[in-house]
Amino acid sequence: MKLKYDSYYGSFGGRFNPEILHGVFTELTETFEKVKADNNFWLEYEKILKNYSGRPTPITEATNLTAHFKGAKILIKREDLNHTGSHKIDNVVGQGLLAQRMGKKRLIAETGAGQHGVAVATIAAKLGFSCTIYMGEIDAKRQRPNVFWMEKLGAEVIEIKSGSRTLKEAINEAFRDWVNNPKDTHYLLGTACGPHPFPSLVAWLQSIIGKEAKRQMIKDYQKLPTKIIASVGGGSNSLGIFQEFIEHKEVGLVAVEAAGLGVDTDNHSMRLTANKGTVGIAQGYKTLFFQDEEGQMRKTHSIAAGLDYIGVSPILAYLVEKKRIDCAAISDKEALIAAKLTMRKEGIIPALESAHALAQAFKEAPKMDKKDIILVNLSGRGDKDIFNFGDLFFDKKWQTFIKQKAANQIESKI
Amino acid sequence: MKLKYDSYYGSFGGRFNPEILHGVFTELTETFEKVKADNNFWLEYEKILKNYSGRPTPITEATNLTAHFKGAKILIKREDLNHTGSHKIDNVVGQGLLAQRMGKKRLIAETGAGQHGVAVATIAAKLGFSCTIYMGEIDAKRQRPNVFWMEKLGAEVIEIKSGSRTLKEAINEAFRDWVNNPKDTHYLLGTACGPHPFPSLVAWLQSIIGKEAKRQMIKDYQKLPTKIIASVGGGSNSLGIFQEFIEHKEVGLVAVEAAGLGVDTDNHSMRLTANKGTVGIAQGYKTLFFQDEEGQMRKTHSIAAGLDYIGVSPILAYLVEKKRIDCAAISDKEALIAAKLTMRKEGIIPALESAHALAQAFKEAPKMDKKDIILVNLSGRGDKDIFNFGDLFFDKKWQTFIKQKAANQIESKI
Amino acid sequence: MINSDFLSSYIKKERQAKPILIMAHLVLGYPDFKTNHEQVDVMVKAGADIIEMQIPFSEPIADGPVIAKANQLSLARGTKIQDCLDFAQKVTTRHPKKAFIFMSYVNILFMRGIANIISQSEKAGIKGWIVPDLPPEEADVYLAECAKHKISPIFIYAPTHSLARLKTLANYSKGMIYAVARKGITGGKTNFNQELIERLTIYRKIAKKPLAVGFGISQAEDVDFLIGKADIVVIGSKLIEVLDEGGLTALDLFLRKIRGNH
Amino acid sequence: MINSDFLSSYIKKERQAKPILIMAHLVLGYPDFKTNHEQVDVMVKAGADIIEMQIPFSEPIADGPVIAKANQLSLARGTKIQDCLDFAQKVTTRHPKKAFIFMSYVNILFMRGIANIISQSEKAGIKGWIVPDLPPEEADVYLAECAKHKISPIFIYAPTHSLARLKTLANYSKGMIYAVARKGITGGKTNFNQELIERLTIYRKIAKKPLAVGFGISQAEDVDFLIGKADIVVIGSKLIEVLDEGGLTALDLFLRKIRGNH
Ligand SMILES: Cc1ncc(COP(=O)(O)O)c(C=O)c1O
Ligand SMILES: Cc1ncc(COP(=O)(O)O)c(C=O)c1O
Repeated sequence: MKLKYDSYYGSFGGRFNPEILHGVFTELTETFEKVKADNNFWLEYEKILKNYSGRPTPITEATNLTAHFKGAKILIKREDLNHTGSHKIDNVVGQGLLAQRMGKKRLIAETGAGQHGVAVATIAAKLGFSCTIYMGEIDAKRQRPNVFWMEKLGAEVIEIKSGSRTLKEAINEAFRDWVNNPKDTHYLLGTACGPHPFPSLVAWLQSIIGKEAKRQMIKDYQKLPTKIIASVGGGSNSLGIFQEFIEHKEVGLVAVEAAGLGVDTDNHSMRLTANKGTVGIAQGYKTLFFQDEEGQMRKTHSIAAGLDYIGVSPILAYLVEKKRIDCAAISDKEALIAAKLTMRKEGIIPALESAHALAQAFKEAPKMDKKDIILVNLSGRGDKDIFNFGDLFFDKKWQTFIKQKAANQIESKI
Repeated sequence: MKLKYDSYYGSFGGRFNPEILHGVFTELTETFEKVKADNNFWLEYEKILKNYSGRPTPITEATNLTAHFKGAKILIKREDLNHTGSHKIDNVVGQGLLAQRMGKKRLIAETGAGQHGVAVATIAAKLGFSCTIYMGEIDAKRQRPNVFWMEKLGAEVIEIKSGSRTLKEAINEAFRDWVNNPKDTHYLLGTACGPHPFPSLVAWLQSIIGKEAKRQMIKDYQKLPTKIIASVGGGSNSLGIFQEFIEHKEVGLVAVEAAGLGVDTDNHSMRLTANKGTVGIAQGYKTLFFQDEEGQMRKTHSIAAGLDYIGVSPILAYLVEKKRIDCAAISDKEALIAAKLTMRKEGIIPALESAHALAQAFKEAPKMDKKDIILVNLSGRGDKDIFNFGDLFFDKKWQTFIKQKAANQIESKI
Repeated sequence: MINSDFLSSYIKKERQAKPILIMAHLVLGYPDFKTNHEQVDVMVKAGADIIEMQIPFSEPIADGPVIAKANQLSLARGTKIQDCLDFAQKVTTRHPKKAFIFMSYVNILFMRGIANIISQSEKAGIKGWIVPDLPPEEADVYLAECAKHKISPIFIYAPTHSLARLKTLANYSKGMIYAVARKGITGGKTNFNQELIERLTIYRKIAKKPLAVGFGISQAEDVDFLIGKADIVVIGSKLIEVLDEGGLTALDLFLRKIRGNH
Repeated sequence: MINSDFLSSYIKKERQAKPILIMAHLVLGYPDFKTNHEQVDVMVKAGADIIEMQIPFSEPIADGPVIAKANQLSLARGTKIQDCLDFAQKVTTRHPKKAFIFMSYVNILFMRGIANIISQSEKAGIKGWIVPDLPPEEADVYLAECAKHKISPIFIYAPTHSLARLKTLANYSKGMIYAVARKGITGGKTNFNQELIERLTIYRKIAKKPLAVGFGISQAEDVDFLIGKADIVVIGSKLIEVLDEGGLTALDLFLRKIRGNH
């Protein structure tokens, strides 16, 4: 079972674009085909990630968590150590190079929580692109620190004040921008979703995670992991680590979705889990969506901004259908508890997204043998979540600090 | 000129402790001598840093900054990519292992800005120590996010409400704790200062930075840098990168202090710069201090919390005296401008400490030849400085965000 | 084939009497179905020739802010697909001389079942369908069902298209070709200029079908400009704005002003 | 050597009449020199035998909060080293029967010049010096200057010391040995218990010098406890607290209460 990086994966994927996007997608697909066949592209890609982002990221043995759960050995792939703090950097570096090959001068992107926006602004600065980030007004309000950094990195952040004023409005606006500037602009989509070739392109770029992990496992542990667990927003970090192991049937692959307030509530972001998502076509591609019986998208919820999404990578939908990947769901509360435990036991502050994968590992480890190995993909660091952690742990001192900051806003001395 | 990791470096260093500390320092010195002679210790140290912190950190070629300044090629050693975001992790991992060898069960530390406290709390969690961090009440107020993380990492943070309620009170309190618990506790000092063996110990541990850098320079550039530039708080990151090159006379070494509001004002943190610091003995060691003619310490200032210190590593004082290291001073304003430029040109958010080294590089690069290479030690990432950046850039949207956060503190849902 | 295409014949016939036809757009269930009835009545009386009825969708990626918001509000009021089909049945019966077409996004068809919704559309008197996010490459079933049920599948021309793409779309489109006047998405400002004239000339040559021009038409002058260059003008966002601001009376006035000129 | 040691002889002589001597501590310039004069007068009249005068330093790492704060406030008022020497000159002249010693941190001596400050101390009538952050290993010049100027260098015993260390310090210390009753730093609560008794017994054996016990003495009972086990009690933080709270009258009362019992 080898992925072909095609437009369809089984019945999932495709390209359902307004005609106006036909040209840009044709150009993008052709360039993708070209660089995929060009080994030099991959070498340049690896080199930048090495020298700029510190790849390969290490695998840390979570000795204390392993001892705590008394089961499988827990290993952690440390995507949090990447430049900008998550696996997102791979995709933006890769598409940045692609855009250079296409002779583009400008990168645009949508962003929800702001992580992808910061990554795009970063790579735009490094590779010399001008940069516009679209962000719903509500998201921009919630994620002011990220907006602040995007601007300081030189990006223009446009806040969308129409419609839902969240991610989907930002996507529409970004597409609108793209079709108005097809010559000089590349739209840098943030995950393995959307119309072909984005799912293939992003999955291919992120496959560097699994390639590294396989090499590291063989070198340091002389075997492959029993299970690999990763959280699923759009699917880029999970596919990133899974792909290299798909052919190795003996390796279990677990994709973890956000169960939000609970699997039995309506406030979640489950799509892969049986009976939660149904096949639909929206935002340009066919996959499992969290929608009603008439095809209207429903409101998702997760404590982790990056998991709070209506669709999912068609590649994941396919691999789950084929039963090559299992899926699981973790609630907000379980994720928070897992995050706390990981901080205390391993000194690692996980992103709330990644905490979902950890929580699933903590459920599975005690049931497994001590000879088994669970490899968790820790997709990002949790510093970015301080406002969430602070609010959610109901930390009194933190709240007082914020109040005082507000009271004493000082003027620039300079 | 090879460093001996001795108690004295020329006339600097020594150990001027209250008698009550005699025992703990004797034990620490003996253990340091032992592990220094034991190659396995260094191998274990390197292995943890590799698997836990992602060392070696890469060297990034700052192509855009190089083009901008039209002089020497500017390279950046990326200590910001370390776990917890700075070079501080090396020292805490190393001393953590040392404490294990001594059979200690508990780590204590002082912290000013909180970076060192977070690093110690992190390694305490990972290596299974209990942990107490002393912090002046004023510092704790200013650096609430770091206090928050220390606590979540499982450390007890004790806020000192007496005296100046800043770093020096915290140091006193930590020493007091240590002498009350000499058997089970190790005091993990954060920089290459203090009574012997701390300067030697910390410099030795941090020498890993320069060892890597030398290997990387030879492998990727087939030569050593013309100059290496690093910022100086206590001296650990600068000595960390300098040491390996001390014997290579052709490599210029520049230590950058904080000129604060300006070299001609009283609001700075200069000690190495001629006529700014004078030889004195305080806090247990002999070095250059920012003091008055009677030996009373003066008030230091820097926009960068980590550079705002009255003393400096005796090893640096010695090497500056011997003219092996040059020193320079960068003002708050110059550092901020350098930080901004580095974000825009390279997509890297430097810590304000590291921005001082960058600013110096930007002064020197245009005067140098295109064949020359400047290697800047980027000691840490700047995310931690968002409150400073936000205030100092006088960002209106950021300030509104903080006000709203204060207004809408929400209660925990869980 | 040509004989089975009601929409082509209808347009050809109407065009003999009028220099340009008007296709008026509304979002079903917005502001509510009662108003929709009156809206259609006004449109028909004021001289609209084709009524384009949009079945609302939660992710209207090809629509601008005005229509997107109408979609959102209609859904918030609980609009269902069946309501839209029932509504179509009523208005096509009430206005048998006019042509009605549906517009919606592919997921609405897909979730209902393409065969189901196309056959239901035919029964409801609908003559054509526009599905902006269904390119012909993905449209096998849709095209087959349209053919079976005498529904004209209408495809869209964009300013960014290559000649090859224009030809491909012409092959699949029935009844008319819907040309987007400007880059970008519905509801903004269009430049009615020389470049547009040249584009429309090329479209005509390639399409060999009635040409509808939409997106950004907001005043009588725009319509004037298009006479002789297109067969149909499509008015979308502007009609919703007019209705939102001035109600049915304003809508009537606006359409009459446009129609009255011709 | 023994003959040149004024402090030893003085203590030996005074101890013949008293079961234990009192060493009273003050921080020079705190609250101000005028009060310091009256403070010393009160101490002397109330029966203190040795006055320990601390020259303030900005980094008093061996002091607890009370004394540290007094250091800070004294410096904030502008206290200079010369003021302290001048003050010493006056009080030693005024109270020729008592012994006065200086206490400060090494940087004060170092920056003034060790030879300079030791000789000036001698001229000002000072008999001993305590420098808590100057261990004998770093003290060559200091020891030589003390010897030259008949100043007793006083070293400190800590509960954590090995026997070897106790011996080393005994070799260097003149006039007395200053024993820290509890771990930690000045000004907290000490347990006057069996462990302390054992420790003091060992100290006596090794030191073969008058033994002063300090840190944490806050009431007459503490002093009682030490009779027969030490030669001198040192009262530091407590005296500052008493002065801060009740002024010179309270200081007088407090000292008399302690002295009066014996
Ligand atoms: C840290 C982190 N992990 C996971 C995700 C989920 O996205 P994906 O499934 O594409 O990896 C995000 C998305 O923002 C993220 O920031
Ligand atoms: C990022 C960073 N750089 C530099 C310093 C200065 O310390 P040192 O001179 O010991 O490297 C600090 C201290 O906190 C720091 O956090």
